[in-house]
Amino acid sequence: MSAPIDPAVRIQREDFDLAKESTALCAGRSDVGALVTFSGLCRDEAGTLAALELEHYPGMAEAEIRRIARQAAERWPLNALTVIHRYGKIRPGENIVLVLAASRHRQAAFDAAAFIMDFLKTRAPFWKKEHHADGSEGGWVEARDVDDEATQRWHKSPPPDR
Amino acid sequence: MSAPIDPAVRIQREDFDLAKESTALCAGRSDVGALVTFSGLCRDEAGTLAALELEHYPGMAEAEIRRIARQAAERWPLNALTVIHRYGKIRPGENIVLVLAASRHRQAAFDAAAFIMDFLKTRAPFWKKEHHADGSEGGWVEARDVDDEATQRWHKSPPPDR
Amino acid sequence: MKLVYFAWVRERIGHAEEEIDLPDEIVTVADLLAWLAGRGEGYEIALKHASAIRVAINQEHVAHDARIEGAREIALFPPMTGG
Amino acid sequence: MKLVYFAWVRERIGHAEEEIDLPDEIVTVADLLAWLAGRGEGYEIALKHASAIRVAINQEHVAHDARIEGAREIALFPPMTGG
Repeated sequence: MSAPIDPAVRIQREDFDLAKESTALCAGRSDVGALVTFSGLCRDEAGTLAALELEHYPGMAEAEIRRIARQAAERWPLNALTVIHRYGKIRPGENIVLVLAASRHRQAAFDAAAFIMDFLKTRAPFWKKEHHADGSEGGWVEARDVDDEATQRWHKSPPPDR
Repeated sequence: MSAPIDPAVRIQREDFDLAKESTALCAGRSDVGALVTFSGLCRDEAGTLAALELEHYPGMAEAEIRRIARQAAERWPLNALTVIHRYGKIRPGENIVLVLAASRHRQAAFDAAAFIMDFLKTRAPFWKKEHHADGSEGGWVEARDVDDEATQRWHKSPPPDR
Repeated sequence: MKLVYFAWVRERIGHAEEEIDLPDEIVTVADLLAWLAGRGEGYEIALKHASAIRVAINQEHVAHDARIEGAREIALFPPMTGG
Repeated sequence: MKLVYFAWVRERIGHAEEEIDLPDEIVTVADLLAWLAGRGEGYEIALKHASAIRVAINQEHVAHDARIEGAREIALFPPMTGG
């Protein structure tokens, strides 16, 4: 197996574009057999949510996501890997996070993207505050136990490299 | 849980556009929290491959992929689901197949997309013939045991609905 | 009854489809494969390893022990390699 | 030493960061949390459920039994909710 690739990680206020990122990821190469993308979007919660305010820890946010992405690149044979996470005010329907994982084989691409999202949810220093549609300030979104459990599965048994 | 959504399935010779499909999938809705896309591309096999010729069984190809997609829509709570599969001559770097799965939650979107790809590989009536870069005709691509094994995992234990 | 062939099954048999009247004793898919293999060299080569042949009746996958009664279209093809 | 706070820890403490000289007996993260909780009502409320507080030293996650010796920047924050 060749050396792990160097993931691209960006923390930014502005929106990103799935098409542009996937085109950039695959540009000029034809060894990619599988590209998995994950977009996390802001839901409107049945119309009750006006916006999410995403606070982050500058510096550590990028460092931690880079650590997670590098672990994925060491664990699965990837051709390319990009992770982008936004901060600031994000409205329903807008993008929050994007992961692109390219590999020769589909299972590596699926697993790497899912692994990154599981660890990003529980380890990347971002916090969401809700702004309600009725103008009232919502509270801070609480962490979900199910997200902690999701990270646990990657410790149990490494999936076979298919 | 609401009724399963009706998947969009297309079998076509022409290329497709990830950006256009994902925009169409999420247009006018803000209940999607997670969008997973899978693109299967033609690899150049270290420069030895000139093209793949994809033969398909017209009628059954669409019917079978629709059956697989409907199973996914019944098994996971999806907001939207699109599957597109090309046939004809496809060159390295070009798209072969696209799956888009949108859900409120990421695990449902990941699982539905992976499920569809696993079953599509082993049940959708498509066959690949290789054309070599040196002008010689390659053989028919052989089915891989690992793909059969991949479909088995979905029979064992249904993943928890997260 | 219409028979359709794909990929190397089609290439070895030499044509993509045909209309065939089956003898009454052909009841299952396995019967059909054995009978077809006796129709000539192309068929024999195509269907030599019968267990490798996948079969669809009326555009749905079936096992080799499936009955072919009521079939309008039977397709024979190798294991699939799409995706 | 620089302390930084995020999300509701920041809101309850009332500011985002501060420079603090720690007494010598503060050895671990747990010591620091207990000591900070005694610095006033905002700190007390913010750090009441100490086990819920996540901590990073020099921008890396650490457990509460980690030693803080050598820390340039210690961050306190709630469980993360990004992604």
